[in-house]
Amino acid sequence: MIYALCFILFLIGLYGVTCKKNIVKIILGMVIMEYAVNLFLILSGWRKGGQPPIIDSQTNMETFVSRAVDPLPQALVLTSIVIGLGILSLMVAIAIRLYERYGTFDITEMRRLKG
Amino acid sequence: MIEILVGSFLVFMIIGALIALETSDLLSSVISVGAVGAAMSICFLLVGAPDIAITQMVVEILSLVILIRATIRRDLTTIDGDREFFGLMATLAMIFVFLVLGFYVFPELPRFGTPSMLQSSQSPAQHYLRNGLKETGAANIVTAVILDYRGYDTLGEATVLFTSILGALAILRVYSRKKKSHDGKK
Amino acid sequence: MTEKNKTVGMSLVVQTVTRWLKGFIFLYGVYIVLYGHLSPGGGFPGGVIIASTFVLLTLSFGKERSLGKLGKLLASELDSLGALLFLLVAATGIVWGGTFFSNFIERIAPSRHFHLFSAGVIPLCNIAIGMKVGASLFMIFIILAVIRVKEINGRRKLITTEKRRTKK
Amino acid sequence: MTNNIITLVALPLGMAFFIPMIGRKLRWVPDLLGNITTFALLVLAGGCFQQQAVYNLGGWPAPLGIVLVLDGLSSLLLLIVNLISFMATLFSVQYLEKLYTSKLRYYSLFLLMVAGMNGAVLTGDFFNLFVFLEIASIASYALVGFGCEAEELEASFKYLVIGSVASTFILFGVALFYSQFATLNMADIAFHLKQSGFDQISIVASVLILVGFFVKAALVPFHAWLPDAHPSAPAPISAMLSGVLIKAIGIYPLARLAYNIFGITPLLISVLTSLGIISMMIGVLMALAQWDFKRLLAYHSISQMGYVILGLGLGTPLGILGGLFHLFNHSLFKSLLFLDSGSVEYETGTRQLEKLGQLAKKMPVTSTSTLIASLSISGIPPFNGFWSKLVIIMACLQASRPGLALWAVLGSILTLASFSKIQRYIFLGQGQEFDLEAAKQWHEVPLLMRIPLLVLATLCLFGGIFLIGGLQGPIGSGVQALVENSTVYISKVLGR
Repeated sequence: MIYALCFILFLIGLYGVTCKKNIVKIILGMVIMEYAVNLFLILSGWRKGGQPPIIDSQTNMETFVSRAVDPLPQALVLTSIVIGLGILSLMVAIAIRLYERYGTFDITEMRRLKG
Repeated sequence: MIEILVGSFLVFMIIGALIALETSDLLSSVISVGAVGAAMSICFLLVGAPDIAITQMVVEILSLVILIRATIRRDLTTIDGDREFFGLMATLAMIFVFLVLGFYVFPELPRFGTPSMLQSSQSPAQHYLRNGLKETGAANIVTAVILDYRGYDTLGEATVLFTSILGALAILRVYSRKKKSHDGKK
Repeated sequence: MTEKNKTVGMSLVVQTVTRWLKGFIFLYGVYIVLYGHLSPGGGFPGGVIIASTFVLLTLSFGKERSLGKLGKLLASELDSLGALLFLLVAATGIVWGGTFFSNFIERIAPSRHFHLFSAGVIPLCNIAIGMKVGASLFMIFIILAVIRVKEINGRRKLITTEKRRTKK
Repeated sequence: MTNNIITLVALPLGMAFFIPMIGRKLRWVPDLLGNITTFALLVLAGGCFQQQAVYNLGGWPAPLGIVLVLDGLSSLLLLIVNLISFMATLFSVQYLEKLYTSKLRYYSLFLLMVAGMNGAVLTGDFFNLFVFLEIASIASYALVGFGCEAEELEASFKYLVIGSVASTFILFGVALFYSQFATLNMADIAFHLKQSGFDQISIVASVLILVGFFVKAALVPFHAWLPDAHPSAPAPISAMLSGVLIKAIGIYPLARLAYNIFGITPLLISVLTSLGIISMMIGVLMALAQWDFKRLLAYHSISQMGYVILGLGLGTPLGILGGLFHLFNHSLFKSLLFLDSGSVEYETGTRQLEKLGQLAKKMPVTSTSTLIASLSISGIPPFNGFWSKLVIIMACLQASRPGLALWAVLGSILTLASFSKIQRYIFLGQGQEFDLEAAKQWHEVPLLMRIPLLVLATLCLFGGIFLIGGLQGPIGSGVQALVENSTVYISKVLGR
């Protein structure tokens, strides 16, 4: 059920990317898609009654291993957040430049290229 | 308990995402994406991922600042609505296919709260939890994974950031061509 | 750039709060970087927090103030330097540990757990990443949101997107 | 030996970080460092050719850490990538000097793209594949928009949006695989798939990943970005994009996944062959209608990728041999053609066929090399394109699919037609808007730009010899890597 909600969020992002005219909204759709995938990864690593995968000097290793959540998806999501930030900044840079050229954020008015 | 909390945050996120995409005011749509991100950050905190929660929060703030300063301030005229009819239909058909795929798949996924790492005691994640401190010396297992077991990924990640910033610098430079050599392509 | 009776940035309240907070935020970022292997955090979020200190300075005081502290050129050099340092740490693993990215310090001399100087190369990597991320995100903020150099009638012109406010 | 593998990724990364630090002061440094780096990479890749190795990063055994896998297929791809990138950097020196600014960012992005491709080709880990794919893609998005003209930015934005949606699909597929098998290692996933068979999640995950790579490889229903993106970039970058990028992050992962990870099935065979035929025909038909030199070439890239996928999708050793050999040949002649278009643009300042003419006398090297590449791409003997197309057609016949063979021949004829248009308008005759006055100042390009043209043309002329030995020859080890079933791949990587 919870995964299905993640998937719906992903589809909303996809809808934003493919259907919207405004460049800013396309960027936001992209961001939402990435959120959905990140959230899915993290949620898939959660375990019932889980605790963060961080040890301190009082931790009992036995209970830690039997209770900590999956650390690997968290590492992946950290990487993917950064990649998302990189794509976002490049997109904003191109959007600014396109705005300077065309004076608008409307993508349907930038149809010099066909195909 | 946490299922219900996470589920309600997810519903909130879906509503926020819809508002962000459908509202005609760009500033409020950016801010509602910010709200979606903040809700996601709280979700991360709930499911035991404080590292990611911190990162998500700060990245969120920075990207909102960039988005607002760089795009919204230039143009607040509202361009709204969808692209042409055909594209919309194609997309809706695609989304429908994905929905069908989704409902075909999601009952099959492991139940929420039973991560796949529990399937076998040999899985890498179990190994990290059990031996991470011993093998790498880092008490934060996520850091151990990021910088030791999968350090190569992190090198890639740093490179992605470097690349995109170099790309943005390249895209935004003033003089891009030495002379107007090529004429307009129609 | 600025005329005498004008100042850039936000209101006095924001400026005062920023003056109080900037050191704490910066220190918090450094803490997050240094204790990444012991507590939640690490090079990346720490770097973003460090960058956001400068972003806050820029937003509330205008760009002269923050660029005086961390210039664009210097940020770019730090960006490259951080990335190179990270690569260097990884490559040193070949020499001492046999493979790329081997945690050679931890292999040679296992450290005391839960201690600041533990976990071998991980803190070093965190510092390099923090430096790289901090510098590069500040740079991306500057180039995307603050400075734009435009060509107008064949001459370069600096365009800022800063709000100006009259001083009373 | 084994440390050479990581050097293939680490050296371009290090140089890409280093160039912006010192290139600001000394203007000749980026040129020099860029060329030295790509040359060193070519030497290293040559040393790795036909070698087998598994490299555990950080010393962690396979499912725990990330593993790099060098086998026949990846070493072939490495050789292609680094050969073309050396040629492209050699060509860039003078080309950039005349047309573009900001060399240091150009070279840095170029090296990052090369590093991304090398990393993506070498890796044996799904998430790492995604990361390096993103490095190569982001560098290419930026390089497509490098000229900052309106059309280029638009093409770049389109490419960026479509490309990152595809990447997100791939990431989602990887996430589904992780939620199913708790591992990211490709061989480990192949092992689990073999043991438990495909259940619904694996099917959806593999569909998502395959769709993502179809977009990256620009097969026809997913090709919308390519005809805009490839012509918009500077010519050496177009050569890289068409010549190697779509192969290294599109075709190569597809082949690897289809054969070594998922295991080839009749359904996958029919999907791949039909995609191949559609791309082949639609690409070449669209190319016939183009009047922009580079745009025409870009459509031909789609068409030729159709041939490669057709060969790879047949599932027989002969078909794979044809596909891989055509991939190798395509990278030679298509990058040669794009470099030629670059030198035409360098001299004349335009790439519209109507405005050009009579270059055969004025630019002998360029026109000869274009002729060779055109004949090669159209499949005229004895050039290399002929041999690979012959092998693909023979493989179609051998697999008793004569219909496919017929389509392949037809596509080849149409290719010849569209390239005779190029010869007719640019080199031998002249276009309607040809301006005699402007043409008087056109002459041959400088020496440094001629060298790559000559080298690639020579390789096109004699490329057929790489086929000698067939399945035992130089290309054969790549075929070997694919046809051996996934058990061999798994035992090579995981040792079980």
